[in-house]
Amino acid sequence: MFQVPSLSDLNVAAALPAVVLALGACVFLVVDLFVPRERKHITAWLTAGGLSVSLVLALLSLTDVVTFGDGEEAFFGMYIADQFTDMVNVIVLVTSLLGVMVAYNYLDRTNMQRGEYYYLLLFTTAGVMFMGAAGDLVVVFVALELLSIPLYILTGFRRPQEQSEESAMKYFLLGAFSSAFLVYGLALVYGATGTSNLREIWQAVDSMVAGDTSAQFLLLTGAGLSLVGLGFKVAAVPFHMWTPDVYQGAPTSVVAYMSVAAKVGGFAALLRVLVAGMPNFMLDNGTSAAWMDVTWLLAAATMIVGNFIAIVQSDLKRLLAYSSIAHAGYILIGVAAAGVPRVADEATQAVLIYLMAYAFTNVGAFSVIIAVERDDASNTGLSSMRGLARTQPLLAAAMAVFMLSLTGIPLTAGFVGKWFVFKAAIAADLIPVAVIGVLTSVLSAYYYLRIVWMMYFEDGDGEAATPRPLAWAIGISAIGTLVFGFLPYLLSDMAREITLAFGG
Amino acid sequence: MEASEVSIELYVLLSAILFIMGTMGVLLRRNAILIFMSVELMLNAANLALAAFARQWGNGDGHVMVFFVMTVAAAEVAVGLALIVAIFRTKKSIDIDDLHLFRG
Amino acid sequence: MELWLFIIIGAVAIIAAAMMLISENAIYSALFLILNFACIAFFFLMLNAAFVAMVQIAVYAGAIMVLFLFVIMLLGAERVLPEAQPRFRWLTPAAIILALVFLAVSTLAIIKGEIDLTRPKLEEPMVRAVHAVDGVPAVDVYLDGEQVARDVAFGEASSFESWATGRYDAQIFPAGADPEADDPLAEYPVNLVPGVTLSLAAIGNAQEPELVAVTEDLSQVDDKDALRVVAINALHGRTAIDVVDDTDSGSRRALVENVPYGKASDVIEIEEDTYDIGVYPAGSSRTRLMGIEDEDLEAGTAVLWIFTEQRQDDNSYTSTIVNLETDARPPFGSPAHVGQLLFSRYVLPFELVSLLLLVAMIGAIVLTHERLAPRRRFERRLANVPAGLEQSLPGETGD
Amino acid sequence: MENFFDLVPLVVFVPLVGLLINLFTGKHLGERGVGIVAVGASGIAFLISLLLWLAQVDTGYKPVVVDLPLFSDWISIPAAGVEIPWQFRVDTLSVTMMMAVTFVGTVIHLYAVGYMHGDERFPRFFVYMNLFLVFMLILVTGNNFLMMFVGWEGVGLCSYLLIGFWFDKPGGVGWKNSDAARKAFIVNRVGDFGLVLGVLITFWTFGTLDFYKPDELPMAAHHAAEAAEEPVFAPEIPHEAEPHIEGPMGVFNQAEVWLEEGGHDVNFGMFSLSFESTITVITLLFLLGATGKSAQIPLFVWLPDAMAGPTPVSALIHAATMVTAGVYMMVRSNVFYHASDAASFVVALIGATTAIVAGFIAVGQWDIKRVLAYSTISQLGFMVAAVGVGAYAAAMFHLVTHAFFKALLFLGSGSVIHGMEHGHHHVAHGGHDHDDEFDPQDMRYMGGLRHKMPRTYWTYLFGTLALAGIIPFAGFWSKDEILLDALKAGVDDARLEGYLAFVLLVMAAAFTAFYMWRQMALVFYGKPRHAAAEHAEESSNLMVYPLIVLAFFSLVIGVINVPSGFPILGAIFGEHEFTSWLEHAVTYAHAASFNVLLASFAVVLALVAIYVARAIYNDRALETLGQQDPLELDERTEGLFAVAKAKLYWDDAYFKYLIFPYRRAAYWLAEQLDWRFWHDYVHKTVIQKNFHIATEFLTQPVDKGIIDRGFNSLGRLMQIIAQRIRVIQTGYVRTYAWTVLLGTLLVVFIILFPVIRGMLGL
Repeated sequence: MFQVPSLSDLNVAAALPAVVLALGACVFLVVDLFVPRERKHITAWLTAGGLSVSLVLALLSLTDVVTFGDGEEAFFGMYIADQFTDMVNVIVLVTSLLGVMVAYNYLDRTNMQRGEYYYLLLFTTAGVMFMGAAGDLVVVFVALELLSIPLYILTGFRRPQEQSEESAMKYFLLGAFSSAFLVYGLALVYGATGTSNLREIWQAVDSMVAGDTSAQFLLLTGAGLSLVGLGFKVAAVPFHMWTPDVYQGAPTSVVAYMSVAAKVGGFAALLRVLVAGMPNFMLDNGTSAAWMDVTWLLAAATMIVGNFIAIVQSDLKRLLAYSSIAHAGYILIGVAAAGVPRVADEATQAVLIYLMAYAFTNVGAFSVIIAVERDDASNTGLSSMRGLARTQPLLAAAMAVFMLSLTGIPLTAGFVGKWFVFKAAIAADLIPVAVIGVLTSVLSAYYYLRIVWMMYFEDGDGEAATPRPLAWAIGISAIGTLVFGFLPYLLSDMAREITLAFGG
Repeated sequence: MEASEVSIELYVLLSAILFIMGTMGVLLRRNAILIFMSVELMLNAANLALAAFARQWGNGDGHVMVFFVMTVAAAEVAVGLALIVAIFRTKKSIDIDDLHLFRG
Repeated sequence: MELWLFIIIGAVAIIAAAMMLISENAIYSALFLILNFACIAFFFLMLNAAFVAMVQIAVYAGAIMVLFLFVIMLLGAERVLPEAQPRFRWLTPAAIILALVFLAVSTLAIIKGEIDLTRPKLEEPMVRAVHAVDGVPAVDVYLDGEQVARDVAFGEASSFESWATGRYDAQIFPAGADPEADDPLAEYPVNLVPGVTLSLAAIGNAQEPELVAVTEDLSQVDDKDALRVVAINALHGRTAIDVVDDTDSGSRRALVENVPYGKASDVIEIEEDTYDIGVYPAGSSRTRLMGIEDEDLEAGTAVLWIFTEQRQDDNSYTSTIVNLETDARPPFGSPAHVGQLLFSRYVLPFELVSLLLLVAMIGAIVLTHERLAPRRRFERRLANVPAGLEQSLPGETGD
Repeated sequence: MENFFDLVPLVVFVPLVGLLINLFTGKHLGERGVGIVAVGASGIAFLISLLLWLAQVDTGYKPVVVDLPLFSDWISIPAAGVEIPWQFRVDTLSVTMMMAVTFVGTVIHLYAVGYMHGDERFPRFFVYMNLFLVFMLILVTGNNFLMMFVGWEGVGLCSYLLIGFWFDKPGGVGWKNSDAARKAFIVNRVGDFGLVLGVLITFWTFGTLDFYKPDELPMAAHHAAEAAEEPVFAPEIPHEAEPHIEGPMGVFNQAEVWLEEGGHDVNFGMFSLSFESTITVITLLFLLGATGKSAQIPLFVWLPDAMAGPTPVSALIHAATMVTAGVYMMVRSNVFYHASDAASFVVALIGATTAIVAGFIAVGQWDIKRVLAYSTISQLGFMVAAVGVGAYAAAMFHLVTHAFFKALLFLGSGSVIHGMEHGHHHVAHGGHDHDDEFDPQDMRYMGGLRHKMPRTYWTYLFGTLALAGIIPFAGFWSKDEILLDALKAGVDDARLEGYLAFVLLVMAAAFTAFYMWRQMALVFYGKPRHAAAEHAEESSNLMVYPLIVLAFFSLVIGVINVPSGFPILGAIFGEHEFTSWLEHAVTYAHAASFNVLLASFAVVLALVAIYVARAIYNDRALETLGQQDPLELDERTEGLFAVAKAKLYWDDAYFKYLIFPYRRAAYWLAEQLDWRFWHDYVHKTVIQKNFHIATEFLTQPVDKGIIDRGFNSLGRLMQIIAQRIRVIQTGYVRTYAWTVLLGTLLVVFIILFPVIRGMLGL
């Protein structure tokens, strides 16, 4: 008789942090029904609690203090509980926790304090976590949707404000469009290899490369289309067009979260599919994976376009949107570098280090925007930064740190991330891209430092409000940015064990 | 499972044609609902390819993937239509060319 | 015939899609899309994807498209008025060119992909372990040092595991033994080829256990009332046996004949019914060695009988039948097939999808839920506020 | 923490970026912005040095060679076997230098923001300062002599630019300034010539210029272990370090091997020298370089004149960092110096003589900065002498402590000068007669500033005590170490230079205490002797806080190397921490144990000298002080003082025997040719104008805004490009979808391209 597998067959314990979070979201959803409208901060606290529990579990697992479950594979190889997963979990949970903190007062004062906000955030987070742990294309796809759909909703959360709704609509239509490409890509990969399991794909690719080359067309096209679908999520040029509009229109607390979380998810899945699934996919006995060239071309385009258009922006949120596009480019360098098998591990670690650094910095930067934003979503122009150093010295200092970190000035986390990524790129002989990266980050100083300049050298009102949770979030982000900048080995040690390669 | 008269290639080709027609719909129509329906067409095309490949490889994974794609599509439809309704209430229009508050 | 069908339905699907694209009226578009979906459902059927076809009709064409229609009607948004000045003149030709190029590239990919058309790939071999050795409490079974099953008690079988093709040495150990260090109880070389389904049966007695590999056939029987049976002779006396259908003592029918010790019979198909089964020494119908009475054999299963003996407390042997019944593998593409996959391998995405639907529900509520009017409690309090304070109270901002 | 080592190029690049920012945008940033960028760059460099230090501690002090990505073979002529990679060396020695340079540099940068306030060429100054840091750090981080030489020349250039920074000051001062700059440049050329020659011979001899190859450890660990009296100080270098020597070696290990084997000859084409003699030649040539850069006899004449530059420059370049480059270079080459007794002798002699001579001259100076300049020369003499007697660790130790307290003293003097100028300004505007004679640096116009500038006074006092070598100030520890090592070299190894150095240095130490207290008395005690001193005011906080920081370190930095056997402090701070730290990079670093007798002797001597100074420059003497020193009035010391005042006639001798004959010859020739040509053209145009043209050329882009304009138009260009690109962001979903499709097509096409190409047979 067919039997439903038991929990131990599934090895559920290995996926504990993600499972705890997903279950927590469902429980809070029910609890929230009984929380009166004006006391939704209870839900916020619950959410933060759930995230903390999950974060602690993930950290325990990352530091190998506790090993959950039995072996690395759970749910019949659908979920891979390795160090990579742990690190992705930690990054996204930290982001999420910060996201809850920045939302706490923001929702109150913009009159959108609703319980749904928080558990949608939890569902997104769960989506990212499952993406990072995906051992199967199906999980990649479903988790991607679990990441995206709550984000579509959250983007339109500030209803019936027109900007918010419009950006939600754009995000949704383009998101659905690109995920159709992803589905088609996955279908082609399946068609080429006969399986959706990443490990089996890897094996199939091995024999495919060794044997005849006919299925390569399907696999190549499939990989390309998957790259499109995931490239959309991480806002890589030319799939980036939604980003500025959505970031500008969406509630800032959502942007603070999604600018990082969506990237983490997208890159985690990209690494899983490309680096774990088909690192061995080389044409004509080449030395690098077939998808490497296109990836670094995308990276170069992304860095150039993102940084250039950011120069002429006058809205902070829009500027940071282009900045986040540019950063997607830097991270893509790491992904491209992973196409050379001998640097695959190094590059993977570099990507994660970058994401970790980026998480603190970018959430921090958006938190500062939340602080200066008025209740009617105005005052997010660049000019709102004028004179901030005089009226809000601490806030301005934090913003300066974030801007320096985004530029990649040494002793900030941003530099550490760039350093590792460029190092991996050089190791992978991607020197032109590394050079483009360095040049564009010099270029980026132009607009990041303009903000610092405005805060410190120009006169203005510099109004801002930092209620406690927001102040905490900004403080944590700033400290994180600096600590990782000063002690880069904290990051490199965390990432040292990470490998995506399937053994043998 | 006996060999079929129609080759799998043909199915995949058909699915590619339908997929591209869906793409065209997204590019060319201005009605948000129609764009959305075009996306559904694209997903269906992908499903057809999946089913064809499942047949080709003789395993059920493809069918399961089709199932998931359909379910996800259903979820997307729920959210998407809700969004369309919401935006219609504010703007009284579902012409996506009317959505251009942001640019540049 | 099939090809013609494909061409006709395919043409209909393409035309329906095209009509959907060019219809001015959104309702027509939706209806054409339904037609297209129906065509695709038909293709699913042609591709042996019965379940998916069913869902396609019920969920997609039925539920989802109805929802579309409903929203279109609700909003009265059948048509978007054409612009006086088309904004993107260049878009139409540019998009068509792009699409054609894309089509060309993907056609190339598909054709050059040389999808192997004639030979559906065979599934991976499967193995399971069966314990029929008297006197050994429980066993672990390994293939070349990799564990197939653990702690299989007497008379039980492990579940089937997929295994990579290749030649292996199957070994059984007492439960908990270390395959590196300890000596196996018995060994048997097996060759796993694609499509094969093997049961590794441990037979014999505690002193000299043996391993036997039995090829089973779990695929669906063509006759829907039939099932498949295999028998293994593991009788202590080591005589060859016949297995006889004793149901009607008048017309006894030998099911399998002359199975030597330690061997399995061929796979036979029998009708679904209630049987009495007797085991006799080969060629003889006098001494009934053992038997099972009133055995219900269900269609769509695969049955494995191992005829063995068990030592009693008083050192005598009793004949025993290890009777294992497995569901035949559901036919490709059937609801059962997909269902089994969903609840085993794909249980995680399945759960995720359920979360996703939950999220979609919440989303629909959040996005369409009208804001409540300012709460009454608040208003009541307003009424009690001293006049001067009234302005300073924050009203509900009508954003 | 190994990853940290990869950060070392940043130590150089961060100041470089800082200077580029100031170069390009200095005009717009304003003083505040320029200051933040410059101080920030230097501060970040310091923090990175700190990280490198942490990493060194964490990885067990293993020397590491870091390749500069992309630049790793900057000079590579494979055919000729020339391959000089641009590699950075992180070992305890270079990290020590990095930390000292960047920390003192940061503090001085900060001070300079206050000091240079209101200067019309404020950004240019900080461009130079950061440029100096860049070259100084290249000098100390290089893993080969060529990089060291690049840094060496670079700091020379910066020194030249900064000494003449105020080349356009009115009243002939500017002329003097550019003259001083030229003097420094020319005198240094002589030294550099020696260094270049030494480096060339090194390359000829060894075929490489690398100190050590990557993964190569300083070899003679066992030498060090033998040399150390107590095995406690044996470096913890693992034993496999020794047989590690395979393949090409760096110059130092190669030298060790050849010295061990003996009998090697170096063929110079026409003649050949034994390897040992070659080493002596090399070391002597290096010494010539060091006498130039580190202002030793006979080339020290440029340093006092270099005080024409702004005071922060004097503090950073001409006291704390650049002038110690010669010492660093010799300590880096300790393997060579250890091998050559002859060179060591010369080194010790030159160092000790310089110490006493400069100390003597310092007594007779009236200019507050000149006193300090001669004091610097004298202290550098201590360090060089320490190298000569083989006390490499002690030399480095004194280098570090000296960097702190001499920087402090210079900055303090700057603060005094600032205060005096302020007072003078006040007086001049207060209706008093403008006093053309007045010189804010002349100590005769000062006096009684203790009450006017209390914070400067206290910090200056700290610096004085540290320099005088009073326990527990930093100078005590390092000076004591040098004296002890000199004596030990004399007694234990029976080396003549040990005794000589000891005697001369002790005398020099007494002079030090004397002239420093003379200075204290003249500047801070007594009553104001000029209206300017009366109206002097304490400097701004931006200037005073760095003083306090440096004063703190002048007090405590000595504890990094408490001698063994020293009560209490040894137990608290560990004994010879600094020496054992250096031992991982400096093969022949060793430490001597504490000698109560010697230490007390030195301290008592210093105290006596201070007492004598106090007695001579008591309040009464100060009150009646005119244009003459009490020593000048006393007939017993009159002659000596005159000699000191005349700088031992050293400059005169130079003038008389070197420059004058040269000029005579030139004049003669010129007169023969064309008197006008010489005077008008050569002198005015060639020399004076050249200097102006040179600095104008270097800085015009900044001052005239040429770079700025270029940068602006670049910015505009980028904006125009950006405006063009942003058009694609139409705001319409359909065009977005179109780009997605276009992108998809591109991605698929690119990813398929290799296969398609293969298919089409391209």
